[in-house]
Amino acid sequence: MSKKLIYLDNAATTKTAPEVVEAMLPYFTENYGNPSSVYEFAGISKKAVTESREIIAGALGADQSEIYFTAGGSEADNWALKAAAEAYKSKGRHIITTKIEHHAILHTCEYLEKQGYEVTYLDVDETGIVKMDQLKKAVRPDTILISVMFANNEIGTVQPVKEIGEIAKEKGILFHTDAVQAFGQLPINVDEYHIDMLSSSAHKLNGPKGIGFLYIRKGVKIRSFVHGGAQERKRRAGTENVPGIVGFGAAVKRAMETMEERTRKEQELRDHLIDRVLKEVPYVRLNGHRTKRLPNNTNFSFQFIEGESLLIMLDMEGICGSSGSACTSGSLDPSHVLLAIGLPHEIAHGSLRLTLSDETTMEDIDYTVEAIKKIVERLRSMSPLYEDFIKKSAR
Amino acid sequence: MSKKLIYLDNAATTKTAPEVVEAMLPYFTENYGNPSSVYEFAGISKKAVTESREIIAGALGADQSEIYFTAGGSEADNWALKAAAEAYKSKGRHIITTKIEHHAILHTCEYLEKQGYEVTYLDVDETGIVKMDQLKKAVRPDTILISVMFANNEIGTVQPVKEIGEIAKEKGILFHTDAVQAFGQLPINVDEYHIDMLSSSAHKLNGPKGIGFLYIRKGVKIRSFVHGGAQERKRRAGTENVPGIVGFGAAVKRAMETMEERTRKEQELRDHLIDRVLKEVPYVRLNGHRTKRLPNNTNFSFQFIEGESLLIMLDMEGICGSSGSACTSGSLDPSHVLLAIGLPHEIAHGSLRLTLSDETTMEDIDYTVEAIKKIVERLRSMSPLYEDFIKKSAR
Amino acid sequence: MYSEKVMEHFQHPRNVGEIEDASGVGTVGNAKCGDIMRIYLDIDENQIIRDVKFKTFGCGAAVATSSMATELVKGKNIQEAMQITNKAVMEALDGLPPVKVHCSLLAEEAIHAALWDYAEKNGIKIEGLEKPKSDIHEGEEDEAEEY
Amino acid sequence: MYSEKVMEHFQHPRNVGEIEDASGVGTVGNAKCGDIMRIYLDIDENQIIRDVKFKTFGCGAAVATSSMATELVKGKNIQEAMQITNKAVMEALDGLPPVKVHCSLLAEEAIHAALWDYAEKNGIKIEGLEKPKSDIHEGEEDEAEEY
Ligand SMILES: Cc1ncc(COP(=O)(O)O)c(C=O)c1O
Ligand SMILES: Cc1ncc(COP(=O)(O)O)c(C=O)c1O
Repeated sequence: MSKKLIYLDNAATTKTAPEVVEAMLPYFTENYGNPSSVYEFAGISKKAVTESREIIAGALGADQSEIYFTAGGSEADNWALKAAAEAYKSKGRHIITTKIEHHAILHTCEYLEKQGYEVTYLDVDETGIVKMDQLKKAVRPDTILISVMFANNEIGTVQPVKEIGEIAKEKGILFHTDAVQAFGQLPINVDEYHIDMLSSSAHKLNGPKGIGFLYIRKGVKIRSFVHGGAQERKRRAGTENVPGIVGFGAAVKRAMETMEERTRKEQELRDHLIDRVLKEVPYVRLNGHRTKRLPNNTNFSFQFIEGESLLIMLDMEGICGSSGSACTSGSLDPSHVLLAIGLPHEIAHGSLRLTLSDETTMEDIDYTVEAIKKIVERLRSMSPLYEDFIKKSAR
Repeated sequence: MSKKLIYLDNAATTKTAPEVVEAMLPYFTENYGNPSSVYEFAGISKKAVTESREIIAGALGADQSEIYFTAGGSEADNWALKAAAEAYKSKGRHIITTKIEHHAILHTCEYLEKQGYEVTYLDVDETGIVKMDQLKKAVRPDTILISVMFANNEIGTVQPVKEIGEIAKEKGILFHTDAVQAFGQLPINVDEYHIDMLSSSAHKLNGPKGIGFLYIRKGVKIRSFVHGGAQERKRRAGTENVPGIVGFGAAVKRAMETMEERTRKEQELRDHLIDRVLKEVPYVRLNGHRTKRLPNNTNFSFQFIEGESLLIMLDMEGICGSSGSACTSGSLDPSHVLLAIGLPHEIAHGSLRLTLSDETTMEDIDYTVEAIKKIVERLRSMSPLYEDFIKKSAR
Repeated sequence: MYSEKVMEHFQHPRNVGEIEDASGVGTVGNAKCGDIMRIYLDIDENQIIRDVKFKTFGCGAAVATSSMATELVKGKNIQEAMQITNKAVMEALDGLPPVKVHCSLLAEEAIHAALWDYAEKNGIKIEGLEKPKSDIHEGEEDEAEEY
Repeated sequence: MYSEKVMEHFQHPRNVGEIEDASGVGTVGNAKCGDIMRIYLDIDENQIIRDVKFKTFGCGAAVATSSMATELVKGKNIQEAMQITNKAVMEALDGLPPVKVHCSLLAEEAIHAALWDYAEKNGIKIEGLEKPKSDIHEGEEDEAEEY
């Protein structure tokens, strides 16, 4: 493929940064020892794992003993919810979450419902912000866990995490946040935000795929999700993915060092993209909050056209985007997030998410806007919905 | 570290083969797309994942749709047991396994016992082979699952998997085998052996850490273990670890191509090591079966001395070995496997596992034997048990 | 994901457009589900489909199946057009991913709906043709919604 | 895993060996648990520990704590030797991993057991010394087992 590639799907996954791969490489063929082994050679692996843990803990204001590596964000989410539900069931069986969580949370909640737990799914307003009054009312004596994502993967809306944390703390309820999209893009301090558990996944911040972590505050009693060997302080079995962990550490270091500069630049390009699309394309809306959104996220709905066609045509121009979450592409239903912010089905179908990286340029954005304009026009010219709309307007 | 390194702990983990790393590299910084995405760029990742799945399925005589990638052997074991237990609980709540399984199985069984399942732990004979008459007697109408490892990670004993599979099939019971140590070392065909589920982990066969798979025979109804996105035919959520999967495929390809030649050579060196140690070191025994053992496994017990001291001293000579399983080193108890084959505690404490790779040479083995002789003598000269034994013999 | 044939028809769809005063028009699908197809037929006095056009709101497969379906019916008489099943459309496109099979069904239905409209307008009965089930008008209120 | 000091004492343990006709011998620990320490004391008529030797079956930490404990008691009188706690041994070794703390306790006990033996042989009573609890003889049957 020598054709131009403009990758604007960084919420689905990111390029592993070359320096991250560089950091990982010695742990494949050279320092390949199992960190649990006794000999000195394995000590190199163990030290590397500890260093990564410290980098990550430092980025969150946590202690390194509170970071537990997993295979990714989904495992971290599953672990947090299932294990907390089990550990605290003598206190109660009620869990509070939102309608716009990732499927790793929602489907886990559905599973827990089948196991006899009760789940309240909070509504969000039209910008995707959780309704705080509903949250306060939802709290019951048997509520054991509140799980609200830090920032949404589709529409980028950032939640009032600190306020939620304060409510949870005041009521003595565990607070978990899925920070898979936020960690590395927004500053997070687990103490300041009263977070008891936090999920993250390396591949969303230029780290490798297949490695994540769950932060578990000291004192939170929680059982293992993967039983077996004594790794991760006996809480998560399995030979440590040493290169993955090292890569995650390197990615977090990089993300923390570049955060200010990087997100400032991304935000500028993001706003340029939003402004141009809203100005130059008719019958379009921006999904999510205008300012309380991830610095690299845009999400539009183009009326009268369908998202997949739009994606394929953008692809033909070398532009990678997504319609809803990549993970949900197995399904035909429009995104549950877009429905939750009140979009009618057929408008939800016409959504496009473009998520930037630090490699995105102004040229890329302008090229993309031109492509969108052309494609949207073309698809509308083929759309019976647009035909009806124009004829009706003409009447 | 410029000192000599003789790595004889290949049952704990292996060196990732350079060609495996080579195969993985393009999927970090170049073809980093999320396989679930729509655009062509992501199709490269998807294709790579499919190719790996096909290689692995081919190696087992399975269909590619029956291979589900996980984060490793532990997750595969947890998934197989927990999900089968849940899926088949209307039929019964009895599970049969052995006393010498890996902790990923044993601790999962303990967890299931707390959830109301009943588990029979079969005895093994003094060579580590499961007692087939006991197995037959253990089967009950409410037995839903038999889980017996293909080959043991400590003493290398290979089980009569085919016979076990036949019993399971005849009785209509699911048969799972933990093949983490066997896959890539022994030929396995899931149909011939009547295997319904099989666990494997890449880093045991010169693949990367942090990736494994569970084979699930078509028709076995089993729920998800990690809930969320629609990956892995909706059975295992989480963005695919593309480089890991590609590396696993490359490692399996390599293992299958080299199996005959490699294991023949390893077996030769293994037998040389066993013969010399048994002949030249007094008060020693070989643990496991003399012939029905993994081609690269040796496991000795040296009377009157303790394993960790032995390991550290070997380490000082540049030799990496293990005493029991690396994963169990968090514990002070002697290995449950060595106790199960009937060793008294203090003799189990004096065990040494040396597991070879295709890079091991005859020189390495001879050097190791000389080191063992010297170290065992030295430790015995410091041992009050040896002192007592000698004094008693002199009487 | 898609075959080359599907991609080719998606990129260069045949017979896109409208026919003014068409002999028959059929619209099927539902905006809620993300697929709407509209087929215009121009049928001469010998019941030959002289011309056909379509408009489609939907995914790549929906556009490609519409395009292929119009190709298949063009120049056929209405009895022949009735024989064109979703399977024929799929085969002509070298297959569709399983989740997209419903698109080909929609294409078959759209042709039937247009033929039904033609039959009704002309007061004739076409052998084997039933009144189309799916209907666009369910979704119309939402469409008009302002936001 | 271990501090440099521990590794140094493990690699070059001080005072390994036996003392024939020792003034006191103490053996503690249990082969089943994987740790046995035996301490030999040579105590002169002024109750000064003139010489000390040890033998240990156990892990790196067990060997190192035995070695360090013998270093600490050598040349001391028995009252001073009584003051040497497992904490003192650990500190002198720059610490031990949490799972290995019991080794330092064993070293303390071994000294006490040897002093008890000395006291019994000489019919004296040492202030603060209690009869040692742990005992090797429980494990002896297994040891002798043939295989
Ligand atoms: C037999 C056996 N099962 C399961 C495992 C667990 O595999 P992993 O550590 O890759 O999760 C291992 C290795 O540690 C093993 O040897
Ligand atoms: C908000 C959120 N949570 C969880 C996940 C799951 O992470 P992973 O795919 O790494 O398991 C994702 C990404 O897919 C996400 O965006």
